[in-house]
Amino acid sequence: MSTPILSILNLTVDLPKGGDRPFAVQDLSLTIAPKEIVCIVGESGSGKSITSFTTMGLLPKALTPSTGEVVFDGKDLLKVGADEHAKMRGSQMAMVFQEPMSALNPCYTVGDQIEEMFQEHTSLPKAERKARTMTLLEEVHLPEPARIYSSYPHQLSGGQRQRIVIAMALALDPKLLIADEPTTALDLSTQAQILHLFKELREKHDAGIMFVTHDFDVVAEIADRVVVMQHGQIVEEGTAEEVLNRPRHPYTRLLIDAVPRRTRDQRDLGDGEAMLKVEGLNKTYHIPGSMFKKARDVHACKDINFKVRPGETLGIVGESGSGKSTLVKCLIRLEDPDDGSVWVEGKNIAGYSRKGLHPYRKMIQIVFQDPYGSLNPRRTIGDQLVEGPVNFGANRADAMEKARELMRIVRLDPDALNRYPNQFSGGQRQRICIARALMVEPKVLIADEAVSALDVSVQKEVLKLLNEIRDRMGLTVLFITHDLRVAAQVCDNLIVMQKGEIVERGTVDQVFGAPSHAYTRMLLDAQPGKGWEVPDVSKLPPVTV
Amino acid sequence: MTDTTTELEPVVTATDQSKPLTPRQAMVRRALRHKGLLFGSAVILAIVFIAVFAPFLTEHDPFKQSLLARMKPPVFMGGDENHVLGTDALGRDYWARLAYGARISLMIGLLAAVISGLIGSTMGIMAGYFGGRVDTVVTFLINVRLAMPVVLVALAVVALFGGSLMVVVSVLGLLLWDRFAVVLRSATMQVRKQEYVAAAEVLGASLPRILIKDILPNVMNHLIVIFTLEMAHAIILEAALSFLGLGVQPPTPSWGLMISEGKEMLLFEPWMITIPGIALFLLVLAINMMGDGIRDVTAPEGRN
Amino acid sequence: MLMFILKRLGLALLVALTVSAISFSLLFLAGDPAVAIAGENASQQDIAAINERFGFDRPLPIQYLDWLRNAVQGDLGMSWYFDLPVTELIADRLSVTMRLGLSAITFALVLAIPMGVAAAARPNSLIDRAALLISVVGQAIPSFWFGLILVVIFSINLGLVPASGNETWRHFILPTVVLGYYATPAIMRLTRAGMIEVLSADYIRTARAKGLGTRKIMFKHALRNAIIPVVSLAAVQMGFMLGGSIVVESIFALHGAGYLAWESISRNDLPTMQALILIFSTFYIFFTFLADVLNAWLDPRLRVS
Amino acid sequence: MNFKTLLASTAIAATATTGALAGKADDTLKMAFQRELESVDIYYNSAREGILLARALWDSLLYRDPVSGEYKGNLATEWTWVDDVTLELKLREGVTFHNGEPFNADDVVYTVNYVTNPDSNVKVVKNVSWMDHAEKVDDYTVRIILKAPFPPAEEFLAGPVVIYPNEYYEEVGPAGMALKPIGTGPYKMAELEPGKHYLLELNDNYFGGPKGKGSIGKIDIETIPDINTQVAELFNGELDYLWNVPADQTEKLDGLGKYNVENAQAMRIGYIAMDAAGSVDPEGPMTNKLVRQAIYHAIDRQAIVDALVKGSSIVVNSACAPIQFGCEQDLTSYDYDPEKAKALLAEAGYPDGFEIDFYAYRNRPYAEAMMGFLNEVGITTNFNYLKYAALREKRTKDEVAISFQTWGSYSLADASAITGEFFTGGVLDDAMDAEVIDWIKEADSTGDKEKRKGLYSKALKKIADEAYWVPLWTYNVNYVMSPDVAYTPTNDEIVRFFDISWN
Repeated sequence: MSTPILSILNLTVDLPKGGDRPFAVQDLSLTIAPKEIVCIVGESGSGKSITSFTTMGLLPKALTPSTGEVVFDGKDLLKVGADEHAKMRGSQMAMVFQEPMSALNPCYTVGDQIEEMFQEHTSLPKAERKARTMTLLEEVHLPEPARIYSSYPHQLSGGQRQRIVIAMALALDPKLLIADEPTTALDLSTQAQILHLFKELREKHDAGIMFVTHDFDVVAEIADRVVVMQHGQIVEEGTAEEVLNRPRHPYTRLLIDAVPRRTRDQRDLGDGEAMLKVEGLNKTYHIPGSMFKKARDVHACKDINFKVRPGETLGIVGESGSGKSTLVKCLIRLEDPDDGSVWVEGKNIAGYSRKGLHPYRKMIQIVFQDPYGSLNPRRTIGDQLVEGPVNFGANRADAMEKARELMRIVRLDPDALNRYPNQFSGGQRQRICIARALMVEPKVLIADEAVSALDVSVQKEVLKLLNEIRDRMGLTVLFITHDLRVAAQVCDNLIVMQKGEIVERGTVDQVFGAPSHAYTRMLLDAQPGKGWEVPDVSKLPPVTV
Repeated sequence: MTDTTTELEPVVTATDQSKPLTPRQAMVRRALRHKGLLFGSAVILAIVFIAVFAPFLTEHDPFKQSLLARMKPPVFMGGDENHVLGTDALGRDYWARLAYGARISLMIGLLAAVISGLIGSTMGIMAGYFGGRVDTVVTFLINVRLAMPVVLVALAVVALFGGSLMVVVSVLGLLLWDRFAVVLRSATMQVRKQEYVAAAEVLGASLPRILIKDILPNVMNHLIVIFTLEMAHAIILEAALSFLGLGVQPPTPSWGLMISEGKEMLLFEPWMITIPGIALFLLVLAINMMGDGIRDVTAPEGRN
Repeated sequence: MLMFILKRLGLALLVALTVSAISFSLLFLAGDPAVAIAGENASQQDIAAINERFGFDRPLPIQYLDWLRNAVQGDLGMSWYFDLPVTELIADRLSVTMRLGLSAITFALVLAIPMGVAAAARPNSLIDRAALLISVVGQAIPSFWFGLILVVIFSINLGLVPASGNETWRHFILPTVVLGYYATPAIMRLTRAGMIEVLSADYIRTARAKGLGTRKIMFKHALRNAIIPVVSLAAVQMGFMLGGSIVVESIFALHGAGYLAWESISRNDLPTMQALILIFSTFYIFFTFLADVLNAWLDPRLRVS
Repeated sequence: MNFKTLLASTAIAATATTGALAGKADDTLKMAFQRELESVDIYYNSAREGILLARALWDSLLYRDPVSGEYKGNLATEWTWVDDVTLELKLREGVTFHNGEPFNADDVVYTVNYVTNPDSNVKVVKNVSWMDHAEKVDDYTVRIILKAPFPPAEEFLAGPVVIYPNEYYEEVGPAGMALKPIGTGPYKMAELEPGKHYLLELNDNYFGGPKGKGSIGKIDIETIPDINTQVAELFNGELDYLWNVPADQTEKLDGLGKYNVENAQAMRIGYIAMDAAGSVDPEGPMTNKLVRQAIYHAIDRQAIVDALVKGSSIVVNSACAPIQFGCEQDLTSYDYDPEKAKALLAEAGYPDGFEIDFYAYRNRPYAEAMMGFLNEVGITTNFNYLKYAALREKRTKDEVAISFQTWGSYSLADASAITGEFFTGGVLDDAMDAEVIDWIKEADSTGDKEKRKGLYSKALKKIADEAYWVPLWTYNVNYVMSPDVAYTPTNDEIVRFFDISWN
């Protein structure tokens, strides 16, 4: 290994007083060599981003590095002045962020924003700056560089914007490239392309790359070395091969164990009558124009047909814009479908007026994606749990008793019913949401990306809970997700949606094993870390710490 | 699987002290640390106290004139103890008028804000919740209202119907609803998008129930903040109307009217305009500071 | 695109029409116009003559439609008080009010934006507190009181500026300060809040990661974005100021449209009142439209793709 | 906060720099109007400001000496009554208008015939409606033909009826006259912005006459609505001459000892109008003579005059201004006696008083003070302060039972100018007393001075006995001038620019 471009030694960053722990990162040491991708892995709050921000000198004011050194190119970055550090940013070290949608200034063309790098750090003439910018656009494989050059960020897709950010980072050929969850906000197919781009960069440039992520599949895809962090400390470090396949630290093992498996045991569901049957459902949105935009129609659901049996989990998979959310909204009648029918227990609930629907509302319940937005912050948990039964005529005291029982089922303390949502973590909130949905004894439970916002370890728990409840109550579950791994693990059957249409359906094995539609194949192909078989941690040798 | 039996997330127990406070507790705690809010509330409390207990705070009748004791200076300008803040142009005790006037000014602010709040928030919440045509109509009405020069229209109406307290309050109430509507419309739109509203709908909650249980509590902080702003706005507008001679009718001791009367002697007896001027300034300042404080304190709870 | 501009204009027209209809019906309920025309010393005989001449006995809707038909042709009628065409009368007064309004909004922007930016750059610093103080005081101080105090201090005691009239730019200093200060708090608060929000945006972090200097980040990247809502607010404030400069104009004896409106109320000069309300609302509509156009220029997201 | 310093910092009395910087140096008298004058054309305005300008810009045929009250020739040199309705006037020769047009009989005939034509729609019809038409006898002799005998004809010819240049007026009409007034007067209009600004210049070719030539070169008039701003400009030396300054400010300005302060009575009087005829409410308390007398007794008019009205004002008991011809002074008066007022109320059946809406349109403090007195005797008043037009409309619609009114009689020194307006059965006649109506109508059309006096006396005595009005006080006008300015005001609220001079 060549001389490291970055070596962090015993770095400690203090948290402001009154937090739940004294340090954001503590006693952290790591090195990154040129042409090396080092992945920093950890769950939210592990301090993985703090490390990258400290290096870039972009820490929020509240956080201050107290001890240690960050040696970059022979200089301790903690000791250089703010101005000097600013000069090094962009020119010698660059960064790519998680959220491409908001990482670019909406008011300037992307060409301007890339050129700004040259303007700031070099004295190149204008023509040369533009030429270099065009080269960069080509390097990150953007089509029609000339058009892109004069486009504004909002005219580009998320993937294109992320390429712009990467191009910007590469502009001055920095020695260190820091990427903070650069693919997390992207669709699967885009993620694959961006990851590919990073691999390409490793070949073409000399930069060392610090790649922060929470996703072990991504790690498996691109990492040379891996650093695992927990509570601000490094718990394990090693080559990708070692860490992924033979983790030694219990926490690493726990994380890896929580990664959903791509296969599951087939269950026998019998040939029961369909619990939920959707026939010929269509939904078109009319997007009214604004002062400067034309009105248009979006066909969000085209002729959707499927059925689900009692006790079955049907996965609906698709990227953003595939129409899966619209489908869900039509099922729970937050939107009215244009036509088609939705049969539950012999009732076509798509046919009722909003008023007539009331008694049948409880048959289909839902758990949403965002654990923070789906509970009313101003009402106690208990109040929100009894809402459903009370709306359907139950007596409040009985409902409260039932709420206590359901709290136990979702493994929360029933006494917590008088608390407010802000006193719970994300995973706990999702359990509360599940309990809330179950309060009205639905026949069908829709989990709409219900675990997507959760850390992998929490995700695992919630998935387990969902399965338990399904089996215990004989629920029919519609599991909406963009994550193929999760879908593979929890679903019996799958539907793949693209642009409002179902393009593929079948059992998990059929869909994943022998996909018939090109889109499905493309999705499967785009999954990162395909070559990595998640090890069974229970079979690994005991921990030697 | 070595540790799947370990709960990754500890089960919450009701006695757990390390968990965050309830929203209300957190709000109270923030409120107690907010200097502006404390100052504003203290001043308002003081003024309310003066208004309520005016009869006990002065032995003078605010309407009792004495043409022989006109424009006596306040005690700190060399006046006598009998009239602590002096007397006005008709020899009425200034302190008594100020104290009783607090009632009028507070009442104008409160009533005007209540009227405009009812109109504006109903319109705003309806527009924000239903969107579509309701929103189009409400937006149009807001535009019409904003395009109307408010001071002129208020003046014209008061000139027409005379300046009784009721007329002034109604005119202000009917003219100042725009900010309620604008803010509550967008706040409601925000809340409307939240998944808990969708969840309530799916759980069969009726429309009024959703509005009362889910929408209203979550736009309440905006409502309160605008309420204070408009209350201050109404008080200051009434003073401006009085200044132009079209506010509430004398001898009602409104502070705006006292300023307007004191204005006559601005250059010679500046205390006559300064005393009610400062009172009005303090009241409006305090209401605004309280509004700002409430906004800071009730800002959406941090997501950790 | 054209459709939308037309739609937008149609809406503006509808707003103006509604405002004028409302104000017309309000105004014509306000006292007997004939008495107003005749004046304080008129006898009953005079009043009867006037009533007949102007046709005030006709039904209100007909009088309104009459007015509207003429207004569409650019004829806003004759001022009952001055016996001059209203358009002529207003054109003269409006220039004073426009000058006052423009200088006041400039004053407000020049004071509020830098302070808002500085306050946002260092929340809770001395400058932030000073900005807060200026804005809470500005909201609470009645403009008539403030105006009179300024006259006493700067005109009488210090003799620096004239107290009344509109002959030279010096006459506009005090009114500009009073009227401008009225608009300052809202603009400053919005600038500050906008800057704070923008400064925490991802693209500012990107800009910092690019190694840009603080000034470039603040002004090129942050302010450009934060200013967009300020533009809309300034337009609204400008509209309000034109219609709300009554008090200021009466204190400083500026013969502007606001003062004319106020006097017209007391003189029941309905054609003038009616025209002024129409013009003020048109200005409001015009300024908000202008702000939309300006914002489209500032914010490419609002432009045609 | 040091309250006292704050107050002190805004107090100017101590630190004010005395003005009188400009003015005399460039021979320009600067003064202010408080409100916008609608039109300079005297026949198309009804404002006091209009009268001021008219006296400076134009001339009337006669002139009434404000001190002696004697009528003198002005544009006319001699005048004789041919019969009851025909007045023959000899005109002054050699007079020219500001534009050079010579003055002769044609101008007089044109003017009279123009203003008396109903189609001309002059604003104050009463000023001219007594004339029927004028006839030219020769170039310098005219006859004015009256509709009916009109005793105060000379007063009107010396006041509002001014002579316009026929050729010019024919050409430009009222609109042109309003923008560029042309007359024969001692001053001519040099600059004019309607409602805002007037600059008068001395007319070097002025013929003299009883007005005399003015002495100040230019008179610069701005409209400054706020009295505080006017006073501020006086302090700054931007104004030399304030007019209609409120009593309290006048006292304070006088106290500074730096200004020339004058006070003069006005013809305007204040009164309380009451619904004696019951047209608002036939059963209302105001229909009861005892109640009206009680109100009379309840109000301490002298105290209000002393404390608020001040100046040269006096309490009046007659329904007219004392300087007006025929204004009887020897009649029933009612002292301030609240106990008696209460007794009268009790006698009238209101032992506990009653509640009533009290209206006013000017002098809010006076009204408030009167309400204070009424409250003392048990009459609870709800105050309604309205614009003049709104109040007048309410009165004509019979919605006002009691109100505080004033009347300025167009500065006409004749009782007919007030009684003729309010006691001859018109819509503003609250008494509707048939006897009074007859007496006054007869007086208004009688030429015999003594007979008229007797008729007015009878009418005014009955008005006082019945307490149809509560006459209150005469008004006064305060003039505050820079020490360089000399002017002796007269008792008619008219500022004669040509009588002002520099010290």
